[in-house]
Amino acid sequence: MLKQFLRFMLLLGMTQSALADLPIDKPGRIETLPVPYPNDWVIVHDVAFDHMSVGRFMVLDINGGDIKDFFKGSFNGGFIAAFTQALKKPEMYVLEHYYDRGTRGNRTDVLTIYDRATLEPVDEIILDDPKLKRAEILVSKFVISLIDDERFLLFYSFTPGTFVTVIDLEKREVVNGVPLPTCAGIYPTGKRGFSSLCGNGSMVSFQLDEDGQVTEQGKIEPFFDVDRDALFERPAIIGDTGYFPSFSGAVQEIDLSGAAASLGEQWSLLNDEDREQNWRPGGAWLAATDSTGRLYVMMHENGEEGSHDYPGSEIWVFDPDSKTRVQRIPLTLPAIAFDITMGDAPKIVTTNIEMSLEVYDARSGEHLNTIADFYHNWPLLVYASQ
Amino acid sequence: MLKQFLRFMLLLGMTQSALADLPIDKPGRIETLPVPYPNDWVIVHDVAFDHMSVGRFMVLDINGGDIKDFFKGSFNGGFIAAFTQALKKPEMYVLEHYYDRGTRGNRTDVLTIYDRATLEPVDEIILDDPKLKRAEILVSKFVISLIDDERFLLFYSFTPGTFVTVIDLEKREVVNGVPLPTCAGIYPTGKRGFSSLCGNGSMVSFQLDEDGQVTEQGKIEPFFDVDRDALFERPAIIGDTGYFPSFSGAVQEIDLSGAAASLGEQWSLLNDEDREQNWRPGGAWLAATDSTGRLYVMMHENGEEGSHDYPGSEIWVFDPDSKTRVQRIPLTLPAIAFDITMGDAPKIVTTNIEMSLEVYDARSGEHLNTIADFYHNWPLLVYASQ
Amino acid sequence: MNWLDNLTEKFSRNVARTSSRRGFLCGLGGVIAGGSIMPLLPVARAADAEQPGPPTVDPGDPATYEYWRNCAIDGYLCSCCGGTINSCPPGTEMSTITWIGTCKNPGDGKDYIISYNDCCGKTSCGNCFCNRNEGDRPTYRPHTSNDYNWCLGTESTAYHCTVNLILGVAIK
Amino acid sequence: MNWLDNLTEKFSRNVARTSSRRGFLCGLGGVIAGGSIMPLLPVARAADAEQPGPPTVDPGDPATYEYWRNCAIDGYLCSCCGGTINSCPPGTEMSTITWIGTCKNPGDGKDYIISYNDCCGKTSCGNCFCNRNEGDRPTYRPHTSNDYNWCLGTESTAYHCTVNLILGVAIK
Repeated sequence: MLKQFLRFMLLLGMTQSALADLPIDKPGRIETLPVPYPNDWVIVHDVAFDHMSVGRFMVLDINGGDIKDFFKGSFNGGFIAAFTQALKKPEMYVLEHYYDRGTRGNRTDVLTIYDRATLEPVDEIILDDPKLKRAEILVSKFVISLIDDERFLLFYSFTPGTFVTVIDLEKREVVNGVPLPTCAGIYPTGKRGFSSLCGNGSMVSFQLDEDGQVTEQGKIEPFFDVDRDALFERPAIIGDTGYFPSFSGAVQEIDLSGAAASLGEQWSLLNDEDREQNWRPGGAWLAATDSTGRLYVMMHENGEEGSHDYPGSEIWVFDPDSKTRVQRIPLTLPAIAFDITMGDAPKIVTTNIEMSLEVYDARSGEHLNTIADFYHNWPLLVYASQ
Repeated sequence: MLKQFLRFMLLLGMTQSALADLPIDKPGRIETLPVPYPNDWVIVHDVAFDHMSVGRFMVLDINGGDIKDFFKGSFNGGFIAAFTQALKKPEMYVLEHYYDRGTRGNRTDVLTIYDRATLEPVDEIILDDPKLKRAEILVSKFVISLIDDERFLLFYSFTPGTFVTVIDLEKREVVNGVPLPTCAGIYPTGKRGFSSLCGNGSMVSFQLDEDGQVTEQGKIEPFFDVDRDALFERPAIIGDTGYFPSFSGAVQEIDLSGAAASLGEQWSLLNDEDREQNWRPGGAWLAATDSTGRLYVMMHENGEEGSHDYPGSEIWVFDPDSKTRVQRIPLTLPAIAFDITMGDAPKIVTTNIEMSLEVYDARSGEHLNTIADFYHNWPLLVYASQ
Repeated sequence: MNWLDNLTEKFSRNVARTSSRRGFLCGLGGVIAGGSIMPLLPVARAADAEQPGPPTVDPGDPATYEYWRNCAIDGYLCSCCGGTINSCPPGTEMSTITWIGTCKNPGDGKDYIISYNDCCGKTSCGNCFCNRNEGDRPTYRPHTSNDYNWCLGTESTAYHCTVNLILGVAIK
Repeated sequence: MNWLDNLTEKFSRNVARTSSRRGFLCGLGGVIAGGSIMPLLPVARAADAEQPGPPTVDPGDPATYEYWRNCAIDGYLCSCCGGTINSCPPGTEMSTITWIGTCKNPGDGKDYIISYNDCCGKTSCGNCFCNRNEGDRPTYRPHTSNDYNWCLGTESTAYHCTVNLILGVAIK
């Protein structure tokens, strides 16, 4: 820095004529992004709760020092869009809709396909079946899922009839609408299928054929009490096992490897002291995993009926094999959602209650960075970039 | 209050069975607004600068104590819409456009006509001439004007060719596009005409016939130096006279009563002391009048080149007949725009630099109210409701 | 809609960070612990009314977070948007398909079934965001889940604000 | 675009109200009086470059309000949006029709003609809003007026952010 400054003073000392004119800039230059994105990039959904017709997804480098370092680009998503991304091809999917007069007029539902490098929409699939309109749910990543090696994209439809719509991404068209009983959530299951949790505390499973038609169905009879201790519909899926936290702090394992889901073990996130202090899981996105398969759950103290959305003050880390807590990570500010980056140096990225992002080392729990200045945005859900 | 409280305690003392059930609520009730709006209502344009596709207009009672008292309703405006309102019929006009994919795709330009009582769009006029696309200008009320007893609506088009588009509101269609030299602003002039300021410091005028076609043109040869002391294109129009402040603090009167505009007197807003302190007019909306025809101009100290948009710390009030300042109104917080309500008890409503509104008695200058809590909005321009 | 009750935090970082994280400011009301049922502004409606019959009580300010009928609300209160506790703002349309909560009226001690109806067709109101989740359940039981956009059966599904209607007294 | 430089005020009411009202915070940079030309982060580009010929100087941080090329900017700086001082963020389109400013480079003392090109087609970037108006004139002289949305000649006119390009040295 000093060296630079001395050089600069030296230059100032020259006569002006000794300095060449700055070069003329070429117009029309547009940036592109490296593919795959580095491990430390995340995609953050700005839901724009007060301008829902024009939400967006921001591509951020969590190592950034200030906004010009961390902001890599953005792409739009209309009306609480749903988002998922392929890992085997450079495509990202935004399930959204538009009205031809902003918030009124004729509605067009569309799956927009973005290129990861250019952040341009490269294709769209029009979704015009009125009974298959997507559910607008603010914070569930499991309203949309890729299955069958990323060939089929499934999304949850709610009109309020309930369906899972099946899109064949190769054919770029809707090939099926699977009617659900009163259920929600799309958890990839077996070779080419999915499971959903249901309102009576049961779970249903479906396997599809190569045309997206249902070939097999399965069911787990009611196994939890929605009134007394509901399961969150937002599990962490580690390998083929879904870890579904309950409102009170239990974890229900569900094996998703077979043609139909099957019940695994149930265990508790809490010890006696935790129970005394009424620790509970909660938040907009409250469970995640990392490349080593640990289970992370966001927790708050003094839980009670209705506290399942409360911000979490800590993230607890569990070894799912031994079903023991291996770490407690206190958060600098309570958070409403988080995700964990992939790779050998995983990092926790939270959305805190000030709608800033915070970055923690997932191993040590150390606070690494705060990404703020989202003045007019709602950066609600964090997605690891791969 | 005490009486109410005693009654309440009495009721609590009754057995529960002595209290009747609260009545069942009827679904489907929608509020409507009184027409004409009271004098103390204003319409505020939330330009939504960071979500431009979905700006809106808020109808507010400036006497409100908190948000539930002052917020009367809202209607949308896409992409820095332009707004004007009829006084003789309950219509409000929003000049806007939409893309069928939010911020991309096919564009539709439209003049949307809202009913004042229901805040519903009751009609729209599609504007599909590509050379007459409206100018998107953030803060000029004079990009749109009603003339001929509210029969014709004119708006400024910029592609970057410059036109004034003429809409016949009775026929609900575009009837003309008047080509302009490099000029802007639409100031109603004479029986059925308008004038515009031009880039060379001149002014042009046009009269239209009953079909919206040009019948007469006039011109004021260059009368000011745009580089040395530009006139703001945002005058206060009092009676048939436009009062155009200049960047340095002069006022140019322009007579708009005839078929063509003609030059009036030029005078200064400043005395020697003001000049020493470098007082200048400035702001997003900096001039207005009231029912008694006084001229209000928003002023800032220590002006300089480029300060014409600076927030104003005072509003100065002038008697345009004697061309003398009759009052200085210091603002509680510097403001970027203001308007004045009509009627016998005019009030100044400012948009301050915190994007809250403040209300002052226009006679005494007394600060009356602050209307805040526009968390995610840009309530930039204030319109008196009539 | 859900989890968005932290907005005011963002704009009031100078407010003591030690204040309750559970209940968040709503409109101009204060932060109230979720369990509180003491009415702040007791209003004995029937006592002022003229019809005969036994009186009713409905304590509290509908434009606040803590008002009893808001026990499972999740969105902008229409009372702050040009509507009222049970009517939509001008130019919007009331959804006929809703989620349901059960809220205790601290005035008469009775549990009421409350229908939360969204008002639809204009961009978000933006005022008085409130989120309370007593009795809220996940999306697999839709009729008690406030995470959905319930602007359904309306011409436009664009969400503006939420009213709450009494459907009746809950049967224990 | 114009007059919107007060946003940060809204979110920092605890910041001393006595600070300059003239220049407003932009991104993470500080408030600088309009007239200041002292570079904060001197960067002598050519001194580090390898090409022969006389050196050039371009002092300052392009992502700040006070950077010299921003003397007539009005909008979001693309440097904070995934672009750079002279390139648009991914997936946007650069407008070919622009407004023009004349800005003095404090490093070489020369006046440069700067073209402010809007990047278009996505919703507003929202980061690093800057508004400076040196040489800005009203809308009746469009080519020096930053009050227009200059997303013109592009597929979509939706405004996202603004870059600034050197067109050449101004002839005195």
